[in-house]
Amino acid sequence: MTGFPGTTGLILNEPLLWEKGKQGRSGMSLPHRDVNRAPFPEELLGTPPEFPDLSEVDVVRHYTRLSQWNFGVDTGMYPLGSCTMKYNPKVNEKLASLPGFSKAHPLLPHQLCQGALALMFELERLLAEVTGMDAVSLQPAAGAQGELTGMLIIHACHKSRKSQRSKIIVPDTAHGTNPASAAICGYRPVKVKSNEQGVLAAESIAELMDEETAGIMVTNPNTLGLFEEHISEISRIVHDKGGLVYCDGANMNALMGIVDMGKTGVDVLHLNLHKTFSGPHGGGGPGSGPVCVKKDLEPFLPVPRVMEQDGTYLLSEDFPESIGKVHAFYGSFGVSVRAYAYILSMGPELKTASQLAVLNANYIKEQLKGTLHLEYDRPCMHECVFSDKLQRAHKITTLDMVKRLMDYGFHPPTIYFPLVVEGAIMIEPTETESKENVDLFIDAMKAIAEEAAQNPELLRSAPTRCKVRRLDETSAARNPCLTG
Amino acid sequence: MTGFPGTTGLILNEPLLWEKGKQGRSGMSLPHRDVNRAPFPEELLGTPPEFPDLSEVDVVRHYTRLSQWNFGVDTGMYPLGSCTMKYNPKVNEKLASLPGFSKAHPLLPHQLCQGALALMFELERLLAEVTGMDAVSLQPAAGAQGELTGMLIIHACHKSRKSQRSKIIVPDTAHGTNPASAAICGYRPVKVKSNEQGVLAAESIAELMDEETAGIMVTNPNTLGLFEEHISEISRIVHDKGGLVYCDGANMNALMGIVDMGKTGVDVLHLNLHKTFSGPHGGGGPGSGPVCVKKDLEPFLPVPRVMEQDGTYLLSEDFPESIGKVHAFYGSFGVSVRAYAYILSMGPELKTASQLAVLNANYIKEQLKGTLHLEYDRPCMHECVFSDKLQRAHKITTLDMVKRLMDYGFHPPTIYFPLVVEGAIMIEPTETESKENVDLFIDAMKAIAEEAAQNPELLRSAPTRCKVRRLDETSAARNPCLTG
Amino acid sequence: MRYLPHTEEDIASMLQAIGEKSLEGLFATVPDSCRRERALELPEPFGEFELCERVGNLAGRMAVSPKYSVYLGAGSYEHFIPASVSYLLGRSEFSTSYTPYQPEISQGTLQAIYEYQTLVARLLGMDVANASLYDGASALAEALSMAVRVTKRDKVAVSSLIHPAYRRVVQTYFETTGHEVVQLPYLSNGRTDFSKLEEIQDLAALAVQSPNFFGCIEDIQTAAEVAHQKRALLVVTFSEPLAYGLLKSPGSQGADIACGEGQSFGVPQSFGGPALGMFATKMEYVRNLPGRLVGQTTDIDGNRGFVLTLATREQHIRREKATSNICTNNSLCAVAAAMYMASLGATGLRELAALNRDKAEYLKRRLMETGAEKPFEAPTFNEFVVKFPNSFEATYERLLNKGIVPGLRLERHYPELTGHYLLCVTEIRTKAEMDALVKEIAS
Amino acid sequence: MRYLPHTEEDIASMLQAIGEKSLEGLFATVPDSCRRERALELPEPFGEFELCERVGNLAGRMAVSPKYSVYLGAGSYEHFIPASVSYLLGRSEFSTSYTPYQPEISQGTLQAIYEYQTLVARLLGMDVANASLYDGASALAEALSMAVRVTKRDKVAVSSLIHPAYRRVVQTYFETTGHEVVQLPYLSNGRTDFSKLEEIQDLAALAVQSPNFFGCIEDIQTAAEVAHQKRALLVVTFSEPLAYGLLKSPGSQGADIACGEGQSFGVPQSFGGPALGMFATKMEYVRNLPGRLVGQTTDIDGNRGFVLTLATREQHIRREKATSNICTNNSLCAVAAAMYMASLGATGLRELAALNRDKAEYLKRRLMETGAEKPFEAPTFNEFVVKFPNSFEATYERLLNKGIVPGLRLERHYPELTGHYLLCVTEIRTKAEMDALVKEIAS
Ligand SMILES: Cc1ncc(COP(=O)(O)O)c(C=O)c1O
Ligand SMILES: Cc1ncc(COP(=O)(O)O)c(C=O)c1O
Repeated sequence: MTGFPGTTGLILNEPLLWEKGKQGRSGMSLPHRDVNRAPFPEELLGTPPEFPDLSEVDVVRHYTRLSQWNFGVDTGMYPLGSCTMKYNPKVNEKLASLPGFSKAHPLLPHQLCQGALALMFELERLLAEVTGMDAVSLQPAAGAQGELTGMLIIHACHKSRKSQRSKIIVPDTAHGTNPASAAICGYRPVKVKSNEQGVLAAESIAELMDEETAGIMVTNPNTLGLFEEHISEISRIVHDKGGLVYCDGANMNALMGIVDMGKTGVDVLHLNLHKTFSGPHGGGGPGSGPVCVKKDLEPFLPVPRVMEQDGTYLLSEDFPESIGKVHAFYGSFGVSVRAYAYILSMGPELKTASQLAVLNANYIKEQLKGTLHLEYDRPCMHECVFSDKLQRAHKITTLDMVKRLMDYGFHPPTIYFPLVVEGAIMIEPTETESKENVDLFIDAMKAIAEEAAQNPELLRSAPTRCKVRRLDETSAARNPCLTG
Repeated sequence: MTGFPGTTGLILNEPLLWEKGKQGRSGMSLPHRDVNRAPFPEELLGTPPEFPDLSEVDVVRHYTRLSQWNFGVDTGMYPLGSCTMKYNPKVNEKLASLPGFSKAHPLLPHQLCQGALALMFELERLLAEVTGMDAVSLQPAAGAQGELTGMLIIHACHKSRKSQRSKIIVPDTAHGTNPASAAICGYRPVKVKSNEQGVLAAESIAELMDEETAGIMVTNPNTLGLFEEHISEISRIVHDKGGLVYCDGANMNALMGIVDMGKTGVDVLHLNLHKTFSGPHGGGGPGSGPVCVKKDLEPFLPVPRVMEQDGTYLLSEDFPESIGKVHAFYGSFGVSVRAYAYILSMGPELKTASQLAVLNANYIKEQLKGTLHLEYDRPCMHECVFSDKLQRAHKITTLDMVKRLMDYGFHPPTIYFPLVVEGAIMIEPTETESKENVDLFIDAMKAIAEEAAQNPELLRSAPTRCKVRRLDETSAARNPCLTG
Repeated sequence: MRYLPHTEEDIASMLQAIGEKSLEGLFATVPDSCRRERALELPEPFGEFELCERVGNLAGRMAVSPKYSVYLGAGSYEHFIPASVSYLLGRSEFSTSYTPYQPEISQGTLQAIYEYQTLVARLLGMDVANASLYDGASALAEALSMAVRVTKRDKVAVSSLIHPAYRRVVQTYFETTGHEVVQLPYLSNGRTDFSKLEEIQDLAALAVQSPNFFGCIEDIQTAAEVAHQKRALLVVTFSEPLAYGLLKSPGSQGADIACGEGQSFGVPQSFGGPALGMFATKMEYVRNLPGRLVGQTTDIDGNRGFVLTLATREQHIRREKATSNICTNNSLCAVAAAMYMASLGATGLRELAALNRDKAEYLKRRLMETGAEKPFEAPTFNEFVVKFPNSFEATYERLLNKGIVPGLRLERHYPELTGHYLLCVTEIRTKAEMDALVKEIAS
Repeated sequence: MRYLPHTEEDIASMLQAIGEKSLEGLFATVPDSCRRERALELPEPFGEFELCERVGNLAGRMAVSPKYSVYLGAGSYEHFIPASVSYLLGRSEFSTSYTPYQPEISQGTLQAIYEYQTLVARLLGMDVANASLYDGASALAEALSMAVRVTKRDKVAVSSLIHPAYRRVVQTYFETTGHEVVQLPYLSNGRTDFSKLEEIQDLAALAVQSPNFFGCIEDIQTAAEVAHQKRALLVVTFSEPLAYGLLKSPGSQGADIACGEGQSFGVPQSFGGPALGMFATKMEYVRNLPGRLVGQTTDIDGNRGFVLTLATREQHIRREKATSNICTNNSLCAVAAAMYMASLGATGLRELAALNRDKAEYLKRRLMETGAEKPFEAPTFNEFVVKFPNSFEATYERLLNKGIVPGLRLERHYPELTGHYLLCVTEIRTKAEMDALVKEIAS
């Protein structure tokens, strides 16, 4: 295992917050009290919650220690499939935290918040250019909410056409959020299988598409990392039956500057700014999931919308057909600032980013096939999906292999997704990993496959280098302990 | 070893900078070139130095990984004697990096830098108040330069009095910088022994002090953590012989709000803003070592000095007797900002800080004496000094014990200093360690003393939890490899 | 380009290993019909220096303190965030990691979220809190959907004193579901009128906000009785959780679900987002809870550790039958809130809440002296409604030009309330600022 | 107080363990004669909010870009620092640790400094560099003292085109030593005149700065010949190390010691400090080197690691016989410089240096068009001297009011140079800014 980044070193234990602290300590100072105490109605007064009192150094050490138990993109390669864990530029953090943005109240009179409105307006135009769509709303707070927003737009569109539809076609490769989002607006997802190439066959859509069906949700590239080659044909079929095409654009990192989503027949698309456009993932969020639509769906976009009137920017509610609001204000503005900074930093090189993301993925695919079973042996886009088929002989599972990968100093790929591949190992390197890193990762996977054959126990007992060993998730779910 | 903070976890190996990278990569962008290339004389043009070309993510990961091999005050208790490793408030970092300060040119016309001049002026007044001295210069860049400045002031004072003196009295307990600083300005340090109480006896000074002697350098509290009780008497003796008293005030953290350095007879004093006044130690610096003097030595202070004239602040060079400059500009202004912020945050509570620093030190002294040999069993100030005398029976040295302490999750104390205590272990907890932390540290030392008796090999082979095991310092010095 | 590490040689040798001649070749599976006709029309790449200039100029065109005194609340609150919290949150081990699917390598995030869940549950007096939702508005929508699931009924009653935007988001989420949303009017004292509930059958949930949109503190006790009489769940929502540093917790007064906006706790206002959807409920409903949950467990050596748990509620397992479609949540905002609550402590929380209330009361009193009226009698926390004389329209514009934003016009949201303004005062508004405002208004 | 964790009970129980009744009692060994007569007269403690306001106001009263265009160099240079460097440097494992006396627990600092030493040695073309000194001025003083030690001679010759402040610090350090400091005049082309050296005997060192204080690039080759003829060491100093992205390195031209100011490499100007004293020399002199050194070694398992080494030169071992009194150095500034050099790389360094030079040449040319004169012919890097017509005095004041600081008056430092100004142009000055300056001057 020498030559790989993983090793062990001194880290510090740290109890839970309320296992430390003493009443009367203080971790922050309050502004000076310059007014008298006002009487407060007895009957409304509660007992203070049981928060521990800590000093500032207690708090700083607590979270400094916790941070060192975490692995982030800044720590090393994080090839978590479908999540586009690319490098998050530091300057974007600096810009998002400029007081003019971070301290801005969302309800400022428009003449007092021109900077933020201009940024939102410009970002919408930039995203339209990158996707090939016509109009954009930044309001959805993450991809899943973008999907819901898109579904509601489709629903509103059908309604405006006086057409009642109850179903929506969702491929078996779709991300779980797709059917979940469709369900929220009352659509019954109809599952369609991908063909032996791992993509949707036009025929299978033709069979399912009817006047009862609102449309289809395609992810393109799909979650097998494959481009839906027949998308144009499929769109035609769906449109012919009066349906609409929704595209889950979470994987846009493969296609920037190459594919025109509009041309593929997509009517509604969502983007994940926290993936394709370098927003940091924050240990689970926040994200941002703008929806992009073709002209004829623009009236249905969420309100308010940012408008420009001879140099002045305004927020307008004046869209009677709008689906309404999905966020209290305008979505994750702070993430929009980062995406805006990222797009301006990259410019036309966004295309290069996509090309290199796809290069890295295909390179890994070629180097590891044979070592790991490759379910669909064809050119992939930004990610490639293997399985543990070859390792089952040694009673080694995908889980065992990725736990071992931690000891080698890499974050595991996405596992057991997409569901169509049994024991899936979904690897998305992204463009910000150098060839050296990618080669090290490949060598690690090969070494692990070797260990699986020679010394499988190494894998089953992995990880050994992390702060904790393998955790008991079953009993965690059986008798949940969710608060301390 | 359970119950102690030290444990192990995943950290990442990282090669040397030039072991990675590829020509043509770039870790930062340059401002846009908006002018033409100008011809550059061939004969002056060199070949570019062999720097590696790295991408931004390479650089970020390199230093993120390196940082995780380090132990700082934010990681845990750092009782490094004589260094006052107290908590460094985060707000001070924020304030020091305000563009108005961090981007300020030192030669701005005075009307364009009033903010910085006002801060320096006010800080000098605040330090004068805390020490009881009359005038202050912030110019010395660290404690040792403060000492040199002080010695030069003393030298200049004697010269102005037409008195030629060649010697200076320096106690055996003095920090190494004291004799070194004295030597630079041509003084021959005359060593004086402390008495069996670990402090200077007036008699021994009386014996040595003569008209050949420029004065004395006392550290108070001294490096044994003891207050020089006879300082007033000693000052009188020195003054009577026309000498001057220099006080190394690096240990001022014990005395704020309690002792008036002026009253003790001190003529010149230096402070370490990076210790007493919470400046972060930066892995070795930068520091700041202001000199404080009594009125009659003010004319000799370094120039320029900050002056106030009806509300406007100026820099004045108009001090003909000044020793001149010790820094290209005004010293570590950035550290001054932090000290200023710290003093304003603490206000009169600086006294409480000193009381609690002394409380922590005496508490450790009482709890550990018996476990470790306490050289001078009397009330200490901000630190206490033990030795490995009791452990020698087991062939265990101070070094062995502190290496083991790392595995327990603490930074070692200062060791083998002061030189007057053989195998010294010099512990300065500072006031920002809670009783819980101090108790844990005490338990760790007791456990280690126990191990020294029961299982000495554990100590000799320590540390085992750090990224590297015990390092070979001898061969490092014998065949130095200082560049890669 | 500094974000793209590949050199020409790297690309060449990787292409060779793949057996492709060019980068374009990698996209053979993309039909021409799908390709862009023209290259991306984007500005040339900005260097970091020019980028900071450009974005800095935009940020410079925003009205923020200290240059401006903004008395706006209404769902976004200007509270002081200590430098320690911003620093810790910026440590990239927190910010550049993702959902802790692999617990052994994510214990930092997991313990931090477990602690967040615990502090939120304690603050709201509930059994369990989730790992965060997007914001207060979607949290309320999720709460009402959950109540529908739990009670298997399809009507929800919503106080008209719940933040207008939250109610609109509920409308949007419910639009296509066929579930009915009934709005409850408000009383002259600035609290919700529950009487209308009488005639409603099959009620799944009653939702009230406290402090409500007028800043008034609702009578949760009564709301609970009314709701439980009808065997409906009581959902208590909020936009200013700091109020619970003083007020009785929703849980202690019978709430079944407590949810709302957590931005006040260490999350920058950031023009409205990212925000923090707080969501807490009783243990009996935990399997109907939307969003992620962190639970405590042990590793094979018996050491304490934390994992994501009860995932069978979630979309990646349950797909269309999931309790919610949420995947990415607002984790980093939750960690910020935990850091902030940890820094405050119980003692600090109580005192900070009192300071907000007392400063607001001070301004309220001073404004009354200028002839403004206090239309609603119910006690308030750090926001309150004031009716200004008609002449105020002009004053409002004058104040804007002086760098003061004297609250929010209510008429847009409540047409009957002409001349009514909602003002907010937090701990960072000084007496001096407030006196200046009063002086301006009086003049 | 948030920085003081002790509660009343903590204090009580600790005092009891010690056997003291009160905190005051702990100071029994302090005689009354030494005690303060009155309590500290300091303002009441500022909360963080008020502190930020107070210090923020001071920072607001400073002339910095982008609001001001400052054409000052003269030892402090405005270079763009990428956010990545500031972020990394702010990680508290670097900033809150101290001198790595205990190597096993300090490998981060040690490897970073080892890399710094290597990059500096490569930049300057020397064998070895130390871990940093305070600033360029004290670095020069240390260099000359070292030359005295090495050569056992006591005269040093110093070019009058070395930064005036550096020369004054040398004076201060040498004042009491009895060593003689000879100043060398300058030639009409803006370079040092070495002729005066002829008559000097027992020369320990010749010191020249390149680029010198006039921005002119010195003839190091010749300086080396002259110095070595006299068996003296050549000390090459600098205030703008970026120049060595273009220039031949001091080492390649015969320098025995190269030292100066490293602030240009990622260290904020910060009103002059903390700065970064760079110091490099030949291996043969390493045991005479001032300051700390990090060396590579192995641990007992044979793994690579780094330690402080050759400590026998230093004050804590050698006391009065040490090569220097330095203890705390400017380590974090050295790490900043390493991060900055690593981010630039060889390619970026060359291009950045060229950009500085080319922008400076542009302004120089444009100023000549306005009738200003170029008194010195020698080639320059990013600083140059200009003689303005007498009318310029007024213009200077006008420009200040317009937010432009058009360089440094040289008269104060060189009385003969009335009307002469030293201007600096770095990569962050745009053509537009320079054109505006020229326009203003011409008008
Ligand atoms: C393909 C795909 N679709 C949708 C989503 C949901 O996006 P989010 O997590 O931002 O809600 C994801 C992210 O996990 C995804 O990978
Ligand atoms: C007692 C004492 N004096 C002087 C010094 C020297 O101060 P500095 O390291 O800032 O030069 C120190 C610091 O190590 C010290 O502890």
